[in-house]
Amino acid sequence: MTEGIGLVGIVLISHSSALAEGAAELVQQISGGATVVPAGGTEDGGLGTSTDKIEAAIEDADAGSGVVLIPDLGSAVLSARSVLADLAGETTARLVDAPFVEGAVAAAVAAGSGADLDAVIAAAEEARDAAKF
Amino acid sequence: MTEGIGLVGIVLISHSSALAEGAAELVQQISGGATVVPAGGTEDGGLGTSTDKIEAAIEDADAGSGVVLIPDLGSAVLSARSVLADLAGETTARLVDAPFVEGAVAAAVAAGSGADLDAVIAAAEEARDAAKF
Amino acid sequence: MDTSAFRAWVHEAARLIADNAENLTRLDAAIGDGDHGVNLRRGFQAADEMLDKAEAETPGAVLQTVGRALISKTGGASGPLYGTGFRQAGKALADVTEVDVAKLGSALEAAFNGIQQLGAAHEGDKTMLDALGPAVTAYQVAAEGGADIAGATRAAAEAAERGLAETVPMLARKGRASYLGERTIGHEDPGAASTVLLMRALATVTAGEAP
Amino acid sequence: MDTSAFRAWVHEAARLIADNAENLTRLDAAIGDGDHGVNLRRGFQAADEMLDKAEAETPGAVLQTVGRALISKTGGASGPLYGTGFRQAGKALADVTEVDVAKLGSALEAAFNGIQQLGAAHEGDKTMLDALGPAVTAYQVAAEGGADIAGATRAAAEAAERGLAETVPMLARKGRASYLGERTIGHEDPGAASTVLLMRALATVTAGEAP
Ligand SMILES: Nc1ncnc2c1ncn2[C@@H]1O[C@H](COP(=O)(O)OP(=O)(O)O)[C@@H](O)[C@H]1O
Ligand SMILES: Nc1ncnc2c1ncn2[C@@H]1O[C@H](COP(=O)(O)OP(=O)(O)O)[C@@H](O)[C@H]1O
Ligand SMILES: [Mg+2]
Ligand SMILES: [Mg+2]
Ligand SMILES: [Mg+2]
Ligand SMILES: [Mg+2]
Repeated sequence: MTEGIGLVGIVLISHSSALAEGAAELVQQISGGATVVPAGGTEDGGLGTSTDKIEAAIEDADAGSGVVLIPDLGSAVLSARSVLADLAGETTARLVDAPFVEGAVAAAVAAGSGADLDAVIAAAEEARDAAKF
Repeated sequence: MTEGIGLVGIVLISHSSALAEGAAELVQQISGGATVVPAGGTEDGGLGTSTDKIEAAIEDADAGSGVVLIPDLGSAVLSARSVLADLAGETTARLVDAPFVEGAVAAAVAAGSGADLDAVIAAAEEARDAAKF
Repeated sequence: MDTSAFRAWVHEAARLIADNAENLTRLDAAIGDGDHGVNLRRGFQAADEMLDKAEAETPGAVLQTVGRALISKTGGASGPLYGTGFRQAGKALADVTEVDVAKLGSALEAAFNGIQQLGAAHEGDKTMLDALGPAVTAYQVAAEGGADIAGATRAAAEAAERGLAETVPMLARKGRASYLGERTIGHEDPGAASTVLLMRALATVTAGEAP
Repeated sequence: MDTSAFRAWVHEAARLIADNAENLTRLDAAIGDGDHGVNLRRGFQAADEMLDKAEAETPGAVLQTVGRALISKTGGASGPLYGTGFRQAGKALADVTEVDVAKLGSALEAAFNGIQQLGAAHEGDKTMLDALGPAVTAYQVAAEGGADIAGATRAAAEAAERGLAETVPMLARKGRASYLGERTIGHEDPGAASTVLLMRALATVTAGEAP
């Protein structure tokens, strides 16, 4: 990974691979080089989450400054927590309670500006309160 | 349209067709028959919004009880407003300021339970404040 | 219960879940997203296959292998939940090679606590815990009353079944069903229904009746 | 300005935007999502083609056709914004067939108001309005001072250019650039830059210099 070195990485955990990939594509446009990795769908491409995909995405997104995980629905939270429990101690990944698309946009912009993990998490969380119009 | 008759319809307006389609697929699972139509990407499939797609999606989603439009980013709001300005009077479609995925889920569940337009809008708006964990 | 008995439990559970997958999915279609049977069949099939290949020479290792398989292969919320349950149960068994009635009770309790902690649900929220909670309690009451493993697991399976029935009037407060609010009243919880199958498989195997 | 002069304006604008698309995109890459040139080139090309096919027998009809094309074909925020501007300008011209200096001024003002209303931005927010606002003001000052259309549009183009320069130290408060906050300081706003091109095209055409 040459891009995104030193920047916080972002993993988008969704029940749908299209949803995760579309969001990552959109967000990558404005992420200023921060890595955004989709982890969507089950292993066979169905609707659901895959802890293997999540684990691999965390590894891909990790550029040495931590990783934020943004889940779409509640059950993605459970999958993410299982992964984090497994990696305990060996990862700086943190699960964030933020709106999926809006949180991803805010986190990516913050990460791209070189913000640290706590600041990226705060940006994602604050997206909840931002008005669209 | 045999499904969704009498139910509020939902249009998901995104800059990415994958994002809109993935979200629609996810939400359709729990929409109890309410119609959820994606309107994502430009006409040539790039990142951006298309007022033609939005207009067509509103028509598809309209089962006689109104339509809610959920935009992903601010500029989707501008496209949606242009469409609504054109349809003025001839549509019951309403633009909602809600988180894209979470608002869509909440709106779909409400619509599927037979809620009216105002109640579906309120459900989408309240999704902003729901905790994921 | 020795290692092969635990393997037999998993095998019987996989069989029961495959046989009842349609019913689980039907229950989930009413109050969730209609995939619970598909999810669990996939998860338990993977667990069963992984066990065939794995060393897993203690009961604890068997349960931990099953837990890992369920977590990584199930695809729905039930995967991490049951998976964590099996893993915590496996941990509770440590290196024991022959599990007695008390030890199995502590493993079931560890499973309940693991699921409770991960999912943050409480009994009454219309989840698998509403079948598992009564099952664990009934098991312990039976064990304290002198029942053997067969008797205690039979009591657990029966209590799970009653717990399932009690989910019908409940309003779902956790998981995807919670989105539907009032509309969940009047239906069995799919996860409680699959917990009944797991407990029934355990009772069958400990009664020496597994095919 | 008659109908064919308005058609010439659109054609010249499309040409200028195509020629400068890379620069617009480069500006947008710095503080947005790097598509403004691509968006506007697509939009104005569609507008130019639609005009070739359309009846559009009055200046107002020309502008309304352009507005519709920009709204439906541009793909970015600038599409609905410029599109609404052109449509409102077209409406302001009503059925007039020969647009004089005062009428063109009221059309420019209607464009500004339409964009302002749709996007809810204010001057100083680092948007196209920061070029268009000064342009409209300069046009009106010149017109009131007795300038003809050529003179007033030249004044407008020059003011747009100064407005663009003034966006450099501004912090973006609207559109996608607003996500970047402080990082937008020190860059020209892409929409203000494209407004300069539109005003320059108008001045060129009214000066009788269009190719
Ligand atoms: N937070 C939770 N705690 C305990 N059990 C839960 C929780 N969330 C969901 N469940 C259980 O999981 C079941 C649904 O599983 P499944 O359909 O496989 O997952 P999903 O909801 O992701 O589609 C529910 O019926 C319920 O029993
Ligand atoms: N709300 C708004 N009001 C006025 N102008 C705006 C607004 N939002 C964006 N703009 C203008 O649009 C330009 C960006 O256009 P473009 O890149 O085509 O759209 P997008 O931001 O959707 O990619 C900005 O440089 C700015 O001048
Ligand atoms: Mg389900
Ligand atoms: Mg599911
Ligand atoms: Mg742009
Ligand atoms: Mg764009």
